[in-house]
Amino acid sequence: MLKCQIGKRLPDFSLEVEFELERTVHVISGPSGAGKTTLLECIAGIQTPDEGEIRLGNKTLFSKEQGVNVPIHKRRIGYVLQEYALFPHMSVRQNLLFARGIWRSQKDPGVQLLESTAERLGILPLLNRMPRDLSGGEQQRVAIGRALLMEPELLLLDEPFSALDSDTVSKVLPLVQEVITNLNIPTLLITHQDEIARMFGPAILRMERGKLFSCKHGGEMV
Amino acid sequence: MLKCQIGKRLPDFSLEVEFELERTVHVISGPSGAGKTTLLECIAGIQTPDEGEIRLGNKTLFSKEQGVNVPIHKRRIGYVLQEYALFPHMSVRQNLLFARGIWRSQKDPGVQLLESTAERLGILPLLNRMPRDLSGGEQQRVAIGRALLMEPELLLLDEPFSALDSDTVSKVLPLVQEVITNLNIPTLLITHQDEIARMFGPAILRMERGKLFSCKHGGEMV
Amino acid sequence: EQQENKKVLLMGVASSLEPVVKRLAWNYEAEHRDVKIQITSGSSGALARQIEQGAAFDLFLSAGEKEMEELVNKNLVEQDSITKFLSNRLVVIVPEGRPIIKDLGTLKNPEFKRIGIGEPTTVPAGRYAKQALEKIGLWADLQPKFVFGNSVRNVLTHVSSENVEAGIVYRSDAVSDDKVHVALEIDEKLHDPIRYPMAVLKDSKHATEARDFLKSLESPAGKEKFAKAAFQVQR
Amino acid sequence: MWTPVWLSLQVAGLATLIVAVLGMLTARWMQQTRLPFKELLDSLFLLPMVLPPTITGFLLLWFLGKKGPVGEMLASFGIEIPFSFAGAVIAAAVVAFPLMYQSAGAGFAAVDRKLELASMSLGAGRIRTFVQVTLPLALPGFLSGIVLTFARALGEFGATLMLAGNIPGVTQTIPLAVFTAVEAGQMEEVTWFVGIMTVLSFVLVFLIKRWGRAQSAKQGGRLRA
Amino acid sequence: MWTPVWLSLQVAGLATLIVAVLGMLTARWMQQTRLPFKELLDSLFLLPMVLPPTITGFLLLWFLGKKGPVGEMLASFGIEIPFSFAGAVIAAAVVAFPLMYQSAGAGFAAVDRKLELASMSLGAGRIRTFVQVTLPLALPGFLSGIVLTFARALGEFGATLMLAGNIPGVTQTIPLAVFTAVEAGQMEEVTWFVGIMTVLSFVLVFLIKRWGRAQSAKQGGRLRA
Ligand SMILES: Nc1ncnc2c1ncn2[C@@H]1O[C@H](COP(=O)(O)OP(=O)(O)OP(=O)(O)O)[C@@H](O)[C@H]1O
Ligand SMILES: Nc1ncnc2c1ncn2[C@@H]1O[C@H](COP(=O)(O)OP(=O)(O)OP(=O)(O)O)[C@@H](O)[C@H]1O
Ligand code: MOO
Ligand SMILES: [Mg+2]
Ligand SMILES: [Mg+2]
Repeated sequence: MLKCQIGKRLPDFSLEVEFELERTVHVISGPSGAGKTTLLECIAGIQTPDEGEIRLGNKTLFSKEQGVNVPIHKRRIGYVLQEYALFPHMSVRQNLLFARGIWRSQKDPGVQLLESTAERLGILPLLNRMPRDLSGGEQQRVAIGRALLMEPELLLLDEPFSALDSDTVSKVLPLVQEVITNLNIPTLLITHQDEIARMFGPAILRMERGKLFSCKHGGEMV
Repeated sequence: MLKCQIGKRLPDFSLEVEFELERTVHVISGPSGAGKTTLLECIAGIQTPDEGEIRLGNKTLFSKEQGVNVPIHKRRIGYVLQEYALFPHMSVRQNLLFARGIWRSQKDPGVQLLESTAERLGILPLLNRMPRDLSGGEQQRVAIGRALLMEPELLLLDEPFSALDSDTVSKVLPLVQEVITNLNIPTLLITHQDEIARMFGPAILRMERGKLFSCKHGGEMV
Repeated sequence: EQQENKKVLLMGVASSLEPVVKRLAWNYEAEHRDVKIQITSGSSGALARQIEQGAAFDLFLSAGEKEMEELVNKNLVEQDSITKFLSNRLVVIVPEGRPIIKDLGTLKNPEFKRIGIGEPTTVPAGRYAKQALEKIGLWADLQPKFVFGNSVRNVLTHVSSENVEAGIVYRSDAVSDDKVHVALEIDEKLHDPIRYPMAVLKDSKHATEARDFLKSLESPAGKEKFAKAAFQVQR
Repeated sequence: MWTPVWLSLQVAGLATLIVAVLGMLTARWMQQTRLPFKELLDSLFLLPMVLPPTITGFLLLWFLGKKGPVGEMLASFGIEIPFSFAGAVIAAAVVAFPLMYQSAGAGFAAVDRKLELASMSLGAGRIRTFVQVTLPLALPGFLSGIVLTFARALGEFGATLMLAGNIPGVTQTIPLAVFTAVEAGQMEEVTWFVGIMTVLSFVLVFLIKRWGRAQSAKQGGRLRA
Repeated sequence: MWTPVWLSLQVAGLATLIVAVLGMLTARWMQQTRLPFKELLDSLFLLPMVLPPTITGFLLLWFLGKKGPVGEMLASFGIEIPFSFAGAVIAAAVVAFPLMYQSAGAGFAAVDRKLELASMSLGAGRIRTFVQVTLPLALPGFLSGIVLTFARALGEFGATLMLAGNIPGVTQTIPLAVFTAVEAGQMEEVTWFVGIMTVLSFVLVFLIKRWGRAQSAKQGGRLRA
């Protein structure tokens, strides 16, 4: 589904990856500063690779050779940023609603979906709060909800559970997995928490100084 | 060393805690939105409790009754905020230097300490970068370094390893523990990662809806 | 260089007098090395107001008797220094190349879209124009066309830049600018006589020099210059 | 008596309307374009801010006057700007433009780029992102720009005097009316103008401040204690 | 010929100096104080921005004039403000003050409170926090305030005319000199002023912009691509 072969210069090393993903969740881990966030930003269209190609399904998102660079909003990629990026001038409800497209009314079936999603993320009582009045973990859950509600064709999650305790994770995770399987969304997930990585399958991708390796849990390369 | 008995109204519940800590590390965990950050902010002086008393050693930091409220900068508390709060207009070096007091020169012995600290945190090559050009985990390590370098009388760490992979944690953690033991600093650490909690001892404090409970690892209350 | 020990004479000069007085002042400075003359020009009304409020002028050369009288009443003027040896005529001017007109009524014609006159409350030339137009019953008809200048020279500029089609100024002004010419001389009987009272002010710190300068204006050489500039001089 | 007040409000209102839209669009365009002489153009837009208004007024008069490069053309269509109501509006607008341009620019620059990118990655196109994310976040800059513009337009004197003259009922705004009345020593009239304008301005400023505070309070803040 | 230019720079420079310091201090004080009539005071400080400068000038003249409440007192010390150089500086300063006050206020408000608290928790007292954290972060607001102030002071016309009059060499700044020259139709003089001021202003704006950009580039940014 996702095919990615890109290069990008970073201050200390170069990001150089080449991989192909089928419709499943793939976990990326690796040391701090390895280039994980940079990779997701390239796929989302927030950064531009120096060379290579990115294809999602039969759409070319980026191609240096063909001069293609699909604008961010046409990529339909749900992206939970490492720093959440909630809209500070919108309530939690408006942040979530934003993902449902333009000028959605209360009658939109999405509204019901919104409430059930909020319910399962444990943020239903916070719908009318502003983002700055939330705790760290609460903000993170709103960011997850927002990405899920847009029903994306690809999901990019950058340490989406880093601010959550294990109890909360065990409530939020099933929802994420459910959306992924129900909608068949290929997913890239950055995490450094082994328990979480394990829940998404046997193999992980490991990034080190801009290079991606396939490996089993425990760290030995495949 | 730290004695804390405070109350503060939050939107959905009240923070009500009473505890006394001896010179050791105490880990606080608990669900998202339980009031952990609020507690640390009250101790640091960033938020003001509605009632109660906070004492550190033989200094009263806050007392509703006696009308005492020591200003933040006189509390000598090293605080790693959940959102880092690095100074965006200063380089990494300047951020770290800031913790060493006013107008420090290159001859200050602290400068050497600064470089060795940065070395051990793996941020030595980043000293001349600006905070916004760092990855998430790199920013977090700068924030840790900054709090350690001020040689505080109390250390408050709000999920200080949340953005770090386990390899990096295993490099950073010994440094933190070393500073704590060498300088005898009482420490409060918020984390939801069990492995980390375990490394700091057998017991943890658990916070739920504003109340603090003592408990063993695994969750059963003591 | 030696400005320190020079006596500075500050004078408020009605704008219509300014070009000639400026030249005479240069001459005077050339002959009196210890005197420096600074000229503030504007409408006589505005100058009178500044003097009332305490501006430190040594001399006031007014284009209207009313303005001088106001200052006399407030006891700001050395009364014995007042001299009135100049007068002027009121004229209608048009940009160069435009036809002359036969009477003031012609100004009602649509080709005169805008007419410049002095602001009657502060500019004596405007006051005289208003008196004349009121006397022959044209004021109300022409009012929508008026663009009020802040001094009579301002009116002249409006006409010479062709941003208005006609203006009412003094003959001396009309003569000084070759982008305009006189289209009509206004009958003197229609307005108060145009006289220029000049005087030394009470607050002057250099009254002797000020009086001396006034005398030089009134000297034959001075009068000659004024006459050349189309003022009427009482010999 | 009320004529200059009413006229002033009309002139300042119209000028603000024009400048608010133009200033915003220009600022946005300048933020995104990659022209070769961008910095020069930027300085040009800011010029009327530093140039004394009497000079701006003179340049406008020369430009739009009957013999000026643009004025001659306009005159052939029967449009005459100098000494007209339009002239007063143009003078006020030109003098106030840089304030809006600069404030709007600062407003746009203050918007966290990450939020705009987040918006786009949620499927919002350029326009929707602009309207729902950029614009509201840049609002403080806009509002202060609009206030500055209106204030500047309301008080415009030098350029108006030059370009539009001092014609009661047509171009004689309050600053000009006060100038004339003070010069003529008509003190009751001056007192009246000063009184009404002081009250009006005070109320205006007060309301704007109130509203601005209400706006910014909405975004809340963890540390409001 | 150069006198008005030189005078203008002196007046505007002095006024900017005074206003920059006063405006900054006042804005900070207002941000932190908890006065009962704070909003009214705030509106008062902003008043000269909305008030037509001719009115401001008239009020100043009345206030500082020989028979005014303050002027009388000053006169007894032999100090006379109206129609003096000091008067020109005061007129420019009063008219420009709200711009600095507002910009500095916006600058302070834009500083993330969390960073100030972080600074204090690192042991930096109020003053060190202010100098090393608040001030540099509020810098963009200050700079634009100083630019606005200088620009406004340089172009001040209405209030100067009222309070300081139009006296060559003493209070006749460029805006007044241009006004006088235009009214008198002295076109060579006008052309000269317009030329020199246009060049001067342009260079000024250009340099300021350059410097501002260099400043803001320093903070870098992850998304600069
Ligand atoms: N704007 C920038 N300017 C300079 N260097 C940058 C910039 N953005 C990222 N980098 C560097 O690129 C490298 C990769 O950064 P990236 O954010 O992709 O790391 P990461 O793998 O997500 O790390 P973490 O786990 O800490 O979030 C890091 O060394 C970082 O310092
Ligand atoms: N400024 C505020 N306004 C309203 N509610 C607030 C504000 N700050 C915090 N809260 C609420 O107070 C509660 C406690 O917040 P706090 O940040 O202390 O939680 P936390 O335990 O640190 O959670 P997390 O693990 O998610 O960071 C939360 O329910 C939060 O929504
Ligand atoms: O005082 Mo004048 O000379 O009529 O402008
Ligand atoms: Mg990252
Ligand atoms: Mg928290």
